[in-house]
Amino acid sequence: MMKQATASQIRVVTLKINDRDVTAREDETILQVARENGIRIPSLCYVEGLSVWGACRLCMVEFAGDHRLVAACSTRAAEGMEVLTHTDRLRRYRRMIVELLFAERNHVCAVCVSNGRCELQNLATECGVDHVRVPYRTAVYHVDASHDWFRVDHNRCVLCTRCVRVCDEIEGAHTWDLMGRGMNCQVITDLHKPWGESKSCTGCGKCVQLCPTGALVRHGTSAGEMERDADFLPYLSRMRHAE
Amino acid sequence: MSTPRRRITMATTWLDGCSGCHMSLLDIDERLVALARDVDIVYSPLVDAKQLPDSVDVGLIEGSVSTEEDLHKARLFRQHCRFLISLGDCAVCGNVPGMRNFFPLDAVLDRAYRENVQRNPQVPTEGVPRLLELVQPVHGVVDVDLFVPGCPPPADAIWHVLSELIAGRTPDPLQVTRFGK
Amino acid sequence: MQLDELNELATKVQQAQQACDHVVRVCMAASCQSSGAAAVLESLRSKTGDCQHVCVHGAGCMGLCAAGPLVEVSQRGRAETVLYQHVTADDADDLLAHLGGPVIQRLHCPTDIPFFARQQKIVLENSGIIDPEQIDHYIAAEGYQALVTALTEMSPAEVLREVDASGLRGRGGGGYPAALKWATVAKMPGEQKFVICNADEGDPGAFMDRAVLESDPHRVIEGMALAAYAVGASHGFVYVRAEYPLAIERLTTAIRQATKYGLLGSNICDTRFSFDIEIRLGAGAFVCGEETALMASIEGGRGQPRPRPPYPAQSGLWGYPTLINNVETLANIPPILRRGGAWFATIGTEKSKGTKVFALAGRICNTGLIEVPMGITLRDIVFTIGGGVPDAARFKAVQTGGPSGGCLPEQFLDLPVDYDTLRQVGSIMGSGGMIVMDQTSSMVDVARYFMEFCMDESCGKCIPCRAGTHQMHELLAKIARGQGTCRDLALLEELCEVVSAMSLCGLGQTAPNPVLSTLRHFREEYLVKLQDRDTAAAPVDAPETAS
Amino acid sequence: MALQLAKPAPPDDDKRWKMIEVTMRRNGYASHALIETLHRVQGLFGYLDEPAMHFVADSLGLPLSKVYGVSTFYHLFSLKPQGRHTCVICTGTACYIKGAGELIEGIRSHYGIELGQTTPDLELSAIGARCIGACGLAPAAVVDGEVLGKLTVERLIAKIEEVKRHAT
Repeated sequence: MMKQATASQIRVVTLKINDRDVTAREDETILQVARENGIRIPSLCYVEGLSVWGACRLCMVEFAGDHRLVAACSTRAAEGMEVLTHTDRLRRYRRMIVELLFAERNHVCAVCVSNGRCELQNLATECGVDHVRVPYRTAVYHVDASHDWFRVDHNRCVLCTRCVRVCDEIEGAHTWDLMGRGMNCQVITDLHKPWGESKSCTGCGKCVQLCPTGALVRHGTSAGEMERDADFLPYLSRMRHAE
Repeated sequence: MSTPRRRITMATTWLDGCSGCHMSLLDIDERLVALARDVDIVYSPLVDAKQLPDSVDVGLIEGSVSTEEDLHKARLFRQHCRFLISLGDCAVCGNVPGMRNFFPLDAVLDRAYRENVQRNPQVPTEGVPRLLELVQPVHGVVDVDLFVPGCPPPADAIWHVLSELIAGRTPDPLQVTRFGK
Repeated sequence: MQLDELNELATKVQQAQQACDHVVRVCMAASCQSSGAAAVLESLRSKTGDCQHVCVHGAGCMGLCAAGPLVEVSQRGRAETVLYQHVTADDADDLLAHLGGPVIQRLHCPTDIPFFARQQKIVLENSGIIDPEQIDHYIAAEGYQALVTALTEMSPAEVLREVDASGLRGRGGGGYPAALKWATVAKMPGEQKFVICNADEGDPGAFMDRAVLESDPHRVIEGMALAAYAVGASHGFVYVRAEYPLAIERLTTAIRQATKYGLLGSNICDTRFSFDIEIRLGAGAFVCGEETALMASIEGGRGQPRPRPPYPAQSGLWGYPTLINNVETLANIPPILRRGGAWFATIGTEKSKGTKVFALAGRICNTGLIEVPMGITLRDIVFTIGGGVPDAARFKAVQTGGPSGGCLPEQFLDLPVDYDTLRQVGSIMGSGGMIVMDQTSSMVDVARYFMEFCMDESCGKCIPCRAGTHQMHELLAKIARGQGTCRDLALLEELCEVVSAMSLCGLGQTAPNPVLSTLRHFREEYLVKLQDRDTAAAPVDAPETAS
Repeated sequence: MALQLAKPAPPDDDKRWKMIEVTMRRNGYASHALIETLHRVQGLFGYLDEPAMHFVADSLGLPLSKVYGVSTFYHLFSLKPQGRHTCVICTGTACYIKGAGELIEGIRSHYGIELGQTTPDLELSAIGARCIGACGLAPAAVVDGEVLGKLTVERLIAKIEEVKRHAT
């Protein structure tokens, strides 16, 4: 989460998003301002209450003047900014990014516990992905069901690192992290050991509640049955970061 | 209906799929009657005609391309259909049949025909088409003009797509269906 | 140490050096070492022993790696020197016997050839001449003059003004004006600031920074100290590849010597300025050349970039304002301060000042390290200095900028080498690797090679780079095998656009460049490999159903 | 109030752990000393095994997953024991243009290993390097620390066989 200035220093700025005049505190990001004003910008790794990761690149927006692209999650609002959120170019790029995600691992919706409640699935619809043009990469990842209550299916992971961040920043356990690099990246628990053997995991389940896809789920859920509830996050985040 | 229409010819086929998409097509229920007013189904597992005519207006393909026969059929449909539709997730993205891609073909065949068979285990070579090394969505082997995802696409979605086409408009299937729906 | 002490020491060392009748320098840079330079030096040393007339010492890179091991011999009172090539330990007797006598023809390497004559040395002015392991040698060559003068006679703002006047732009690839970066850090409030020297030279085919660190490490230390003084930093890091053990060793020695002389440490020259330098080793990750990834690595984490802004100048290492410059940029600083920014600005072109060090390699006669003024043509570099393509083969392309750059065909050889011109034709200056290719190289395969590199080095954080480089590599491999289609090519071009526009950091943003430049200049090579090049399908329209 | 964690004991009484502790102590057991420490472990033991990562994590007060994440991010760190002999093949651009691919193919056909792999008898590890900076000598390789330039497959194999013979 971006550091917030103290109340006395905060200035208010006006900017345009899609030709609409909006006001914002200057310590707010474009994505936050857009959300406050009901302007939807697609995003995947961003979660209000966790640090900005800036990796999914779906929230990229365009400046009207110089056509420069910036990530809305990590760029602050500034006076006189003119932001466009859905230019033809951005639509095309976002569509390709979602396609790349679908091709990267095994995202077969029909047999997924998150079918119907999946953020990746929704992004496909939102970004106009009705098929995937790039070839599917057919790498096999394992499913770790060793935990008493939860299961991780790496085949469905999009590496958004929400689990890593919530575990580190809110729960304070830092059980999760990323290993490897490039296409070999994977989320891990402890020294890449079965989740059920983890001594650092408190079993709080925050990671499961925040997972956007069917990668982190509760045991006993079948296709389409996995429901999540991340309402706890704004409150806990506020408590964590209170002075 | 203000102007009389030329009757549209339509062909359907299923490749590697569960036929659920065809069942969903039949599930448009009484709208089948309306469909029959504008459309001639000239070739389909649902009708008697077993010869794909030279020129068909709309082709619907269900299922993924998993065998040599699937590949042949997909190419045939592309050749003879002016407008080709991938119907359902198997055709659009490989879906469940495509999940065998995560294993080598030999391992898949062994699993199906040797490991789980008690008597005279052998991989069949006659009377069945040979499996391709990799299962592909239809657009992996031929150009496709419209994609209708869903497992299966809901009857309403199929009706939407067909009625829009009949009306001469290009439908937007993502308004009515999505992957896995 | 004060200025007069420094001058005194310099004079003393110069006199001692002049006491020798003959000085024999053996190139001890990595390339000559791998051809056996250490044995040559050892043999010469053992044969001269305590002899007062002959000084034998190791020196840094002499440039013409193709002819190594190189040995240079000079005689007191004579300006010209004699260079010997392909020297072996067995040649030591012969070499010593001929000191002051006739040149040994069988070993002679003429230095009036364009390879040497066309170069202009600023960064490499001491390279191959001084012993990099002796601080006295550097001081005798006017080393640390700039630092001591600046600390005792100039304000930080005045130092900054000289750098501004020089027009120096970052040599790491981007070409961002150095003074602008410095000024931003200088303006940031706060006591704690850092200076980082980026020595994580990762381009395959580039070894300029290594040569500078191995040949003249004090120059980099002096540059860092001057930068620290200008921006108000008190702590510095050199982030260097662990693959460069010799550079690390020499830099460690240099830091120890400078600290001993009071040129690093607390209250340097009895001023309030304190500055120390730590070395941090990379561990094999190209992406750590990216500023924010490099800082993450210094902080002990995975070298993954983060979004900018905030820029390192505002919020860098551990959140403090941080100046990051690469080796060659910092190596330019001492001469700029010593001779003035205006002097530096007379060299090069209007927008690209000074010189650039290039590593010449590939299908070229004179492989090695060169330093040329900006604005020189590619043809001069490849054919005049580089000696052209060997084995009567035909020149096909020159690749600059490594995996972030592009391949330029013959028609662009007469363009001047500067940041902006190279960018206009689809390549970049980059850090200075220059690889020449002849007709035996397939450009599709070259593009595939660089894409494989980017794929392997992608940190995996952002999706466009992680998955995009993989998909582009698969498509390039497919086309190279002759199995690609027109559709594959179109998809490849679309991916290039998305990955360069949407990636988080420079690695991803520039990864498509080798593909784009080869598509632009060698498109035919892609087209002939396509399966369906003659039968590209016509687009299909929606059926006319309404009457 | 910072909770003081107990100082962890080394995995065994190998003297090299003392040297690793020296590295950590010199850096004040700061979390940013992780990479320096892993370099030290890799240098002394040749690879990073689980007890080592555990020890480093506990000593520096770092989460296990972070140590594993860093260990697997950087190519110079290895989690498996290396062979008695190493052959580093340069895959930089100059070497690639001049035939590094043939050297790799030669290693593959002769020893049955790819770059990054070790023979089952732990005799030889083949490693790829992104430019060892000997571009003037392309194609180049480093066998047990010795740089060899202008190589052919035959010369490379001969050299490897030579160092293997000398060791026994």
